Order: sequence, then C-alpha cells, then structure tokens
Amino acid sequence: MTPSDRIATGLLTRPDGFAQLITPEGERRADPDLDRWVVDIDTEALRGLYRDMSVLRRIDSEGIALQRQGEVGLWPPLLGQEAAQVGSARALRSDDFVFGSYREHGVAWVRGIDPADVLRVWRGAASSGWNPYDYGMAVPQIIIGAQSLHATGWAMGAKWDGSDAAAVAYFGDGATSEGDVNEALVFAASFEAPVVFFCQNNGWAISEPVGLQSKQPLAQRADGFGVPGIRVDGNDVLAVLAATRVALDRARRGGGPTFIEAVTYRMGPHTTADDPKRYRTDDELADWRARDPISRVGALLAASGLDLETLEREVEVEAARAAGELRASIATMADPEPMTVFDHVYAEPHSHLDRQREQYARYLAQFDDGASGATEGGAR
Amino acid sequence: MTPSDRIATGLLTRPDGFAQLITPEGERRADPDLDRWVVDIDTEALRGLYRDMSVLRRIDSEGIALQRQGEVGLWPPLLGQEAAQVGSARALRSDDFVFGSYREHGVAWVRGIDPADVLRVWRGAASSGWNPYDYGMAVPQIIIGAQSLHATGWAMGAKWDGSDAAAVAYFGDGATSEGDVNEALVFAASFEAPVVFFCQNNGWAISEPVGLQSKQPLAQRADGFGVPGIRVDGNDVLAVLAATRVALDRARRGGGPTFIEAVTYRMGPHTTADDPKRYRTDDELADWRARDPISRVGALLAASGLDLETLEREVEVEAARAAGELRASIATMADPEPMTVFDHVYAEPHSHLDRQREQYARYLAQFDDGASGATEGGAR
Amino acid sequence: MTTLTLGGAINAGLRRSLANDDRVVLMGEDIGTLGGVFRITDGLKAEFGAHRVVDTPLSEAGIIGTAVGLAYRGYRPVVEIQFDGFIYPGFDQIVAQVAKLHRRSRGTVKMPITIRVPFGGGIGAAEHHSESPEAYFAHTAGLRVVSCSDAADAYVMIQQAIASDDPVLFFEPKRRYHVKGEVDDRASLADAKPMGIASVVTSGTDVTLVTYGALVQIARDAATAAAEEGVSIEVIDLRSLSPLDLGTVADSVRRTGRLVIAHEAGQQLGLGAEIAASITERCFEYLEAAPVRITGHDIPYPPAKLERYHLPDLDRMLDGVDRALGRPNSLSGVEA
Amino acid sequence: MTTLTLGGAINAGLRRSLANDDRVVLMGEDIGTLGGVFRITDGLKAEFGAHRVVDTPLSEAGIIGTAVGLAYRGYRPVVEIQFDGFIYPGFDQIVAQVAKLHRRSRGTVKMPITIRVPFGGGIGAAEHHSESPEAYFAHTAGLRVVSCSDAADAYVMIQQAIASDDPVLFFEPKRRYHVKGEVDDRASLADAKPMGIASVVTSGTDVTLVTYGALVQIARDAATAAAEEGVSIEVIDLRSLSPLDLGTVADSVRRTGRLVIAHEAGQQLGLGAEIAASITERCFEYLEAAPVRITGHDIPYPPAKLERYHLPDLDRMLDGVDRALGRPNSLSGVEA
Ligand SMILES: Cc1ncc(C[n+]2csc(CCOP(=O)(O)OP(=O)(O)O)c2C)c(N)n1
Ligand SMILES: Cc1ncc(C[n+]2csc(CCOP(=O)(O)OP(=O)(O)O)c2C)c(N)n1
Ligand SMILES: [Mg+2]
Ligand SMILES: [Mg+2]
Repeated sequence: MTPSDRIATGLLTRPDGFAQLITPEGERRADPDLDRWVVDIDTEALRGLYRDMSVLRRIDSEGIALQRQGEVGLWPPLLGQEAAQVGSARALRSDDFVFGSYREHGVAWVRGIDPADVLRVWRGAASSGWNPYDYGMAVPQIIIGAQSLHATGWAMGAKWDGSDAAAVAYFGDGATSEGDVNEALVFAASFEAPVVFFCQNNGWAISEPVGLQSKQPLAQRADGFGVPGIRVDGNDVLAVLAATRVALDRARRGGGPTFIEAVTYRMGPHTTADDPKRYRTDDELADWRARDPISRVGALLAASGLDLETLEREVEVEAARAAGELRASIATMADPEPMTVFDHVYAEPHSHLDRQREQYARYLAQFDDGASGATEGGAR
Repeated sequence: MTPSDRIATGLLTRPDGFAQLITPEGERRADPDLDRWVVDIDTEALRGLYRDMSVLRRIDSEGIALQRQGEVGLWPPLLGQEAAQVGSARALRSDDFVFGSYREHGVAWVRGIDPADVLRVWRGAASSGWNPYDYGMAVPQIIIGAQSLHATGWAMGAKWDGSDAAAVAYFGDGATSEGDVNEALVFAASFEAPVVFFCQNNGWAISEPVGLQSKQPLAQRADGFGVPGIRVDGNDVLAVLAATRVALDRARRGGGPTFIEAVTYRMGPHTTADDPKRYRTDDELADWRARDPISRVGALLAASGLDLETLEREVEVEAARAAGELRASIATMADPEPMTVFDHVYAEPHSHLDRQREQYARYLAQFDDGASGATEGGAR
Repeated sequence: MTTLTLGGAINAGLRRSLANDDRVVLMGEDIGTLGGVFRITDGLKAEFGAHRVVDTPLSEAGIIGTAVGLAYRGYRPVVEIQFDGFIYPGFDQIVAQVAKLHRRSRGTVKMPITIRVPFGGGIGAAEHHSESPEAYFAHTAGLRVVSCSDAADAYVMIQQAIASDDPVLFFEPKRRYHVKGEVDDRASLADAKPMGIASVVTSGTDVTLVTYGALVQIARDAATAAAEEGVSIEVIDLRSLSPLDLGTVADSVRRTGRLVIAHEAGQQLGLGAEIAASITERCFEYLEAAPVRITGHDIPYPPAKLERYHLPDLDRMLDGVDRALGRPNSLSGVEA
Repeated sequence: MTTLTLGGAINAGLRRSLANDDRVVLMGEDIGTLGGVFRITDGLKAEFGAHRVVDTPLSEAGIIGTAVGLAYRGYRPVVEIQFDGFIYPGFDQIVAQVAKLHRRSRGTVKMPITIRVPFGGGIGAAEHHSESPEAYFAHTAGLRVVSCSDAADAYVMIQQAIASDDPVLFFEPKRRYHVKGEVDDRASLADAKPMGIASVVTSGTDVTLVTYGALVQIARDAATAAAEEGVSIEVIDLRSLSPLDLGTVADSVRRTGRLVIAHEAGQQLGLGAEIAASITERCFEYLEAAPVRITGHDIPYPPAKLERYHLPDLDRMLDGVDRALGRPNSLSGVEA
C-alpha cells in the first residue's frame, strides 16, 4: 500500500468521521497524513484561497440578485460550498479535465471561466457558455450523475494515451443513488482510470436529506467498488485541497480512481425556484453557519498575524468589481438570433433539418420586421 | 449488532474468503456462526438436498439435449450451480417471492414449478410458463439486473403490509455492474426492505471473467451501500442454506436487506449458443469439477454411513423419470394459435390493437386453411 | 362544482384515489415533504402518511423498478417523474418491464402503474426541463399514453389512469398548471368520459385542428382568430395519445376534408406523423389537401430566450390552416 | 472484389477503420476475446490489442457514458449493443448526452460515436432479442440512424458511420448476418455513395415499396413475385432512417402514384408513419391511393413459434401492394 492508499482508506476510521485541517474556529489542526500535501500553502497562498472564496460568494449572490430582478431564469447558488469547490479545483492542472454538475460555478471560476459565461446559460441566452477545451471543463450537466461516466471515459482515454492527466467528476450526495454514478465506479475500478469522484455531500438533494439516499457515509460506497473513499470536511478549504492532491497523485501514478466525499452544506435554496423553509429548520442552518468555510480561514489568517480588516477591504473591492462586471455583462448579452435554434444540432449537413430551417426562415420572413413579429398572435 | 449482523459482516474476513460447511472432499466443517442455522438438517434432509441437486442436474442436461435436437430454441444450463440454487430456495417460505433471472430452473423446481413450464418458454411456445402467484416466483428476467429492483419494490410492499415475508432477487456476477442492481441496493437500504440479494458469482458473464466487473469480492459491494454482505461457498448446499436462512431471518425481523455472494462456477456454456472454449481453459474447468456441489454431499452422506450406491440408484430412477416427463411434455406443447400474438398486451380493451387484431384475422382468413397458409410466399 | 387550477385538480384527483383505494401509493423525488417541485402532491404526505406518499432516493430506474415490484404485490403505484427530460434513466424499466410484464406473464400479473410527467415548454426553463417525450411511449406497445389540457379533465383522467389495470403515461402540460377551470368534484367516475376518447372542443366546418396538452388553448384561440377571417376550425383535444381516438378525428375530417396537427414535440416521428398517416389511410377520398403538421423543430429544446421560435404558436397554427386550405401561406410557391 | 457475409463485411469495415484511425476504439460486452456473440468483432482484439477492442463491464449506460467521455477526449468510439432489446438501459446517455452534446456545447465538442445494434427478428430467439427500436432514435434530434441490408453496403456504411462527426445508430439486420455478397474492399470511401442516400434496388412503375434492413430481400422477392402477375414494383432500400432520403422516395412515388412501406417495428409511430406523412405532404397530388403500411403488430415481440405471424413477409407485402393498387386484398370491403 502506498502512503496515499493508506490515507484514502484510513480517514474513514477517524473518530470525528472526516479529515480536517482547519477547525470551524480557525485553528490549524495537525494531520499526519494530509499535512505534507499542503506544505506549500503559506499565508500568502491561504490569503489567495480566502480571496477566491470571498469573491465567489459575492458573484454567487449577484447571480441570485439578477434572478430576482428577472435578468436570469434560474440560479443554483453555491453558498456554503466555496471551500469544497475552490479547494478541489485549485489542486488541478490545466490539462486535467473537469466534468461538473450545474452548481460548479466555483470550479468554473477557478478554471478561468468568466462568470458571465456561466450566467449566460442560466439566463437562457445560450445553450452553452464556454468552449470546454479552452478551460479543461465540460459543459454543465443537469442530468443527475451522467457526467460521472463521462469523466471516467475521458480518464480511460487519458490512460490509453499515456498521459498523466486526470479527470474529475463533481456531483452531489443525491447523485450517488443514480445508476450512472455507480456504473462509473465500476468502470473506473475495472479500467483503473485516473479519475477523481468528487462528491459534495451538501446534506440535501432539493428537499431530500442525504439520509434518504444512504444510511452511512457516502465514501464507504466507493470502498465497496474497490475505489478508495476519502471523507473530508468540505468546509475546510485546506483539507479539501490536500485530499484532492492525494487523489490526483494516485491517479497520475497509475493508482486509479479515488472517491472524495466532501461534507458540506448548501446554505441557500436548491435553486432560486426553491423554498427550503418547507423542509428544513433554521436551527440546522444556524449550525452550519457556525462552520462557515470562509470565516474560519479569516480567523486562521488573523491568528497568524495578518490584518484581517485590510484583507476584507481589499477582497471587498475585488468582489464588488467582479459582481459589477457580471451585472454589466447582462447588457451585452443580446438575445440570440431566432434562426440559431437550428445551429449545431449536427456537425455535418443534414437534409431534413436543412429543409426545416429553410421553411422556418421563409415563415419568419413573412412578418414585417422578420423575427420579432413571431409573437403569440401579434402578427396577424 | 444482532448475531446475524455479526455473521453478515464477519464472514468476509475469514482467511479462505468465504463460509463453508462441507469441504469439496465431503467433510463437515464446524462453523460457530452458521452451524446453528442448519441443526435440523439431518441425514434424511441432506439426502433430500442430494436428491434435489441430482434430479435437477439431469433435468438440466435434458434441456440441453432437447435444444441439440431442435426441440428447444435455447437453453441456459445451470450445471455446477445446483447447490447455490437448491440451498437458497430450500430456505424460503411459500409466501416469500422470488425474482430470478433466466438461469434459475433449480429455484423454479424447488418452488414446485413443472420443468416443462420452464422449457415451454425456451421452446418459444409461450411468453411465460407459469402464474407467478401460484408459486411465489416471478416470470424469468432476461434484462440483466432488472429484477433486483422488482424484488426490492415487492419487499417494500411486504413491509408496508405488515407481513414478514421476504423477496429474493437472483442475479449473476455480471449483473452487479448494471445500474439497476446498484439502485436496488440504494432503495433496499433506504427503506430497510426485507429483500435478499442472492448473487450467483459463477465466474463468468458470457465470456467476461468476474474480474472485469470487480477487482474485489462482490459481497463487499453491498457493504458499501449499508447492506451486509455474506460470502459463501456457492457449491456447498449446506452453507448456502444456512446463509440464506440468516438473511431471511434478518429480513423477517425487520433487519432489512442482505446480500449473499455465492461463489460458484458455470460448468457448462453460457447458453447452448455459446462456445466457452473460446475464452476459458480446460484446467479451470477441471479445477471446478473437483469442487462439484453434488459429489461432496454424496461423500458426506457416505461417510455418515449411508449406502451411497443405493441412493444413487434411487436418485437415478427419479432423475430419469423427471427427464422423461420433460421430454414427453414436448409432445403436448402444441404451437400457440396465431391470433394469440395479440393476447395480454393490455389488460383492458384497446381500440387500436383490437382493430389491428381484426384486420389481421381477416388477412389470415384469406388463406385456404387459415393460419398455416401464411408461410413465406407459400400461399400465392 | 368547484374552481381549481389544473395542478390543483390533479392534486384533488390524487387525494381521491388515495382515499378510495389503500393500494394506491405515490412515489417520487421530493413529492412528500416538499409536495413536489410543482406542489402537485402538496399536503398528501401529511394527510396519508409517509408510506402512501413516498419520497424516494434520486433514481428514476429505481422508482419505476420498485413500482413494478409493488405492482407485483398488488399495489397501484403512481410515480412522479420530476421533469420530462428526467424520464430517460427509467426508460428501460418502462419499456422492457412496465410495458411488457402483463404480456410476459400471460395476463397473470397486472401493471397498474401511473407515471406522471410534467411535460412541454413555454416556462423559460433550463435544458431538459421542457421536453415532449410522449412519442417514445406511444410507440411502445403495452403502454397507454394520455394528456390532459384543463382542470376538469385533469381531475377525472388522473383517477381513471390510476384505476386502469394497464400502465398509463400521464403527461401534464406544466405551463397550464396554474390555469383555473371548473371541476365537478362530486361526479362519479363511472359516468365520466373514458380517457381513451378525444374531445371536440370547438366545432367547425373548414379545417380540423388536432392537438393535445398545452396547445389546446392555443388551438382554441386560433379558431377564434380564424373565425374573424371567416374560416371555421374544428378543434379536437386528443386526450389519449395511445391508443389514439382516430374515429373522432376521422369523423371530423370527413366533414372538413382538411387536417392540421399541432404538437410541441419534434416533427419527425412525432404524434403528427401517426395521425397524418392513419387519417390518410382512413379518409383518403375525403382529404382535399395533405395533412399539415405544425410542430416543434427537430432540434434539442432551445434555450429559454429562443423557445418562442420553437414552439407552435397561434401564428404558426394559422399558417398551417392556410396551408391546409390552400390559402396564401409561408410555403406558397415552394416546391413540395 | 471479394465475397463476404454481411457480418464479415462489417468485420472488415471495422478492421479498416481501426487501421486507418488510431482514435477509433471498439467497446462492448464480449466483443474482445469472444469476438462478440455474433462474432462481428472476431479477431480484432488479437489484431489491435485490448485498448482498441475493449471488453467492458456489463452495463449499457456505462458503455455509452464512457464513450461520451472518450469522445470528449477526441476518440471515435464504436459501441456494440449486444442485442436490440438491451439498448434501453443506455437510453438516457444516448438521448440526453450523445444526441445533444454537440448542440449543448455550441459545436465545440464532437460526438463521433457509432452505436452498433444487431436488430430485428426472424431468428427464433428469446424475448428482448428480436426488437426493432429504430424509431425511438429516429425521433431523437441530434442522432443519425442508418441500416444496411447487404454486405456491400455494410462494409462501406460502417466506415462512413465511424467517419461521421455526428453520432450514428447503426442497425444491423441480424438475420442477414450470414448472407453473402460481393464487396469492393479496394474502393475508396470518398467515392462511395453517402450513407444518407436511399437506393432504388429494383425499378418499377406501378407501386413504390420502401423498406430497410432484413426486409429489403423480401421486398425484392415480392417484386419478382408481383412481376409474374404483371405488377411492377419499385423497391427502395432506405439505408438512412434519419435523415430520411425523402427525395428519392418522392421521385419514385411521383411516377408510381402508390406507396407501400414495410418494417418489422410496430405500426404506431414506426418509420412508416413518418414516411407516409412526409410523402403525402410532398406528393399529395400524385398519390392515387393512401400509403399503405405493412408492419409488425403493435405488440411486444412474440415467442419464436409465433414470429411468422408478426413479421411482414412476402404475402403481407403483396397484400399491401394490392391495397395500394385497389386490387382485391385482405381489407376489401372493410370500412376504412
Ligand atoms: C436524472 C435527473 N433526475 C432528477 C433531476 C431533478 N433534480 C435536479 S437537482 C436534484 C437534486 C440533486 O441533489 P444532489 O445530487 O445532492 O446535488 P445538489 O443539488 O445538492 O448539488 C434533482 C432531483 C435531474 N436534474 N436529473
Ligand atoms: C441489459 C442486458 N444486457 C446484455 C444482455 C446480454 N447478456 C445475457 S446474459 C449476459 C451475461 C450475464 O452474466 P451474469 O450476470 O454473470 O449471469 P450468468 O449468465 O453468469 O448467470 C449478458 C451480457 C442482457 N441479457 N441484458
Ligand atoms: Mg446535495
Ligand atoms: Mg455469471
């Protein structure tokens, strides 16, 4: 057993149920297995993670605000999951490839994707926001769990290509009940694919508590497939970073897949269409507020002598700028041209769709000013 | 933890990898956990199990012979799996319900189903051989793994009804890779359903060795879902019986699902259409012949003073009769009436199909002697 | 009589089915405590308990597969699929099990499973939330497929679907959930129109316009608009998509000689193809023009900002009517 | 030129694709060591290695889902589904992912995945082994669907499918696997007829008979039989089911005025519905009679002993031709 293997299986048996490097109070906790994976994270680097998470939180709340104002159709907030997303994504190389769900704005941001490009899709203005090959991140996935198989396939290919790049599949606690996620574990184990299954257990799948999906920690699920499971405090950015590095290291060295369960909490609604008051208590939320992923890093930085107020002011400026940019981007998001409904259905010419396109163009052309006439009953 | 829970999780850690009560050489091995579950199995009962398995083996080989002679389209032999099927099925109550795959002729036989009714379907003479409610056994399932969810649903219902009956899902090693089986584990664990997942790990899924589906014992898969996994020598009828009783006892007492991996071997081809020489060695087969499920019981009986030759002669008579009856049944299996193609598609009248049926009847009526004229080009 | 929204009518129908038959159980994601993302099952868990209104793990194959097992045990499961685009992980269990088990058991095992599916577009939703997958199921022998278009039908038809001994795909026009209508909540089911029969919702003489679900209201509006231009449209709400009530459509077409079919699903192998082919078979001598199909394009459902350029609307229906009538239309002068 | 069985031609085509493009990988259950249950991939693992011809775990969603990931990485996966009836567990990955990802990525990600499916009946098989699920895929935007009927086409079309940047469902008429034909194994793909174009396999003047897959040979036989009675049938092998080459069919129908469509799949929403509807739209003025559909019944595939009462055969095709021609036929005198 390699050291990472030991970590992988050992973490589950710890008394507190998961690995943690920074307590909710902001104390740095020693961990014999994980510490060496984050020796490079000095105060400066920690400041960077703090900044990442703070700016992200602001971008996320801007997404909500824009939805409330009718600029965006729907927004699935990541509030509370900043550490899980930033910590894991910061462990990646640019030639790794991310297959996320719909909530990975934070991962996208770390990958260098403009939040406006994320928003564009939720606005309903485009079927996709970015070119996956520019950022090493697939288009978002709404079909729960489907992307876990895509990540596994990509990783199989990377291995066959002799590359040491890895794939990461992000999904939620609820997703672990879908056949796809389980089949991905089967394939990943069978082909020893360099893939990291990063499960953000945020306690809820819309209104369903994680206990409905599984009566025991999800990381144990993976062990049953022969995929080592790591359980980590998902609100601890340092522990998440370390665990993801462990998993990536295994993958790169030919050790195969790893499953990380990041225990976190969705502090907001499932999406802006959801009303969590219908299914969970204020107490539970308060409990998790006390374990906030950002404030604990702030406390740790302050304890290490850094002037937190100054940092907060700096970050606030940056966050405000990012949010402002996001808001401003709306103005440039012209509605797509009507005839683009036919675009990219096929990569090659298609006799049937080409004819349908032509006929519809002719239909639209009947209206005085082209497209805009095709309103419900308006043109006649 | 109840005693059965201890058994369930404890068995995996034994040095030989599975629980065994009768060695391949026919020695009775003591087992502190399992022995008490088979105290009622005296020599007489053991003789019964021997008889079951021997007759079954003969029925099975008759199925192959009938296929070779063109009387049956296809036959999936159970050769080598007699102990797994008889041992488990003999543990059941009549109000339990079996959801099998396509290879559970042995289970069907124990449930009281006439082998001719099993054969009828493989002959292509009927879409189903028996009424599931008469025997507590569902129709066979060819879609790999699908029945595991049916068993789970049935068990959920049994629990809601306040019954202490249990469902048993039979499936193979290959089936564990299908989403359905994994989802069944999720649902069974979530609803604490009284279901036994009985996996016959016979080493192969057609040409694929079990190592392609999983790199570790399949019973461990279940543990990951919170479903205790038991690994048992599937060629040991006594151990299988004991393990199944353990699992059923848990189920009846509200303990929820159990997964049993019965390690056995498919000594014949996958089906009569298969040629196992293309993918496995004679040595492997010879290895498993030495672990034959029937001969070890014979040896144990002989050691306990029973006259094996007499028993063999008796059993041979019975087996020959059963095989003869099966063969004779073919004569009574008239081809179904042509118009029955429309039967039982719907339980209630259906305007479209009723019309289609009428039109086709009119079509067939054109030919001189009704149905038989509708041969390829023959009627004109 | 009482006034209910379409969604409220389904809720009321479910409540009545739960009350009348204790073998009826509701299963699905978020249907219990939350009452479903559309609140269609609101209050039912509180009223009937967690064993009658069951929040399930997140797995469509799991939901439908366990429903099959429950049906084996004599239950009548009513399954909610959260959105149209999420039904496909359960497709195998529907097509290979639910649809076939009555047949595969020679009629001994009944599959009285109702699969409720909020379907269709027009609500500005994200991808996979606006699909119209009904044709997949109408092509599958062994299933019945229905769709309601107003509160009155919704209330009755959901109860009929649950009472049916056959499996029923029940498509709910989600953009009409909030539309109110009169519901006769006292009437006995026995007197109600069977769910397999279509409704002539507007009588007319010039063109027969056939549709279902959310488009029925638009077809009504089209009939009103056309009447102003002196064109008389007979609007038929199919209600049942499998089997189709072709008799009602054929009767109408024999009078009008012209047929337009509208649906949100793509044209290729959508319901319009079957209706056009079947009616041409039955009414060839009566048809004055080829049946016209007004449908969604053959594309994955577009982003919300584009859905109005995908969904059949009043203008497109009227353009289709013009084509059927040989009046000037968008394809005038185009080679067929 | 060389003589190959249809199955052998697919094997040869796969071999050539594997040799020409090292991004081509074959995946499926039992396709490696065993060479597939129909031996279509026989010898290919030995020749190209276990990373090019991959035995996968037993999971259709897993196979197709990992193929999507491989496509993301620039591979061209060729997936074998062991039998038609086993494709449904992979349905979600096909319909929601394979079909839509090029669109969902605004054209940046290609999905050049070929999904090979042995399909159809006539081999006396057990349940789920004789199905014709092609219409489900032809109704799905984003997929191409083709079917070959002889060795020559099989050899070329499988290579074209693999070379296509779009996902292709490749339906192989399993009961024809052993039928031999001449194959031009030297010809360049560039000169070959595109897979989207139908073939007129027998010219005729009285009726157009359209079909695909295993029924093409029966249609040829029907044409021969009819010729003896003085009826001239033009047989068209569709080859492509999505898109349909309606131009070729319409050209023929404009000459014959009569159309018969045959397929093994059920009638309701089978390919015949789309062809009948589309050709009626395009050729209404030319049609002398309603298009006739000769199809499998709308039933789950029957037990082997009954399949001859389900599958369209020569007699049923000729009965359909008689209906199209208004000659005495099985429905003579029946109210439409
Ligand atoms: C196949 C499928 N079924 C259902 C849904 C509807 N749905 C969207 S999100 C969600 C809950 C997902 O929970 P989880 O996996 O824990 O992720 P989270 O939203 O908590 O990040 C559900 C049921 C879906 N998108 N896809
Ligand atoms: C969904 C599905 N995919 C593929 C098949 C084809 N198939 C039939 S049996 C089989 C192997 C099953 O292996 P296993 O589960 O180990 O059962 P065994 O045959 O060994 O009893 C396969 C792949 C099928 N029947 N269903
Ligand atoms: Mg969650
Ligand atoms: Mg096996």
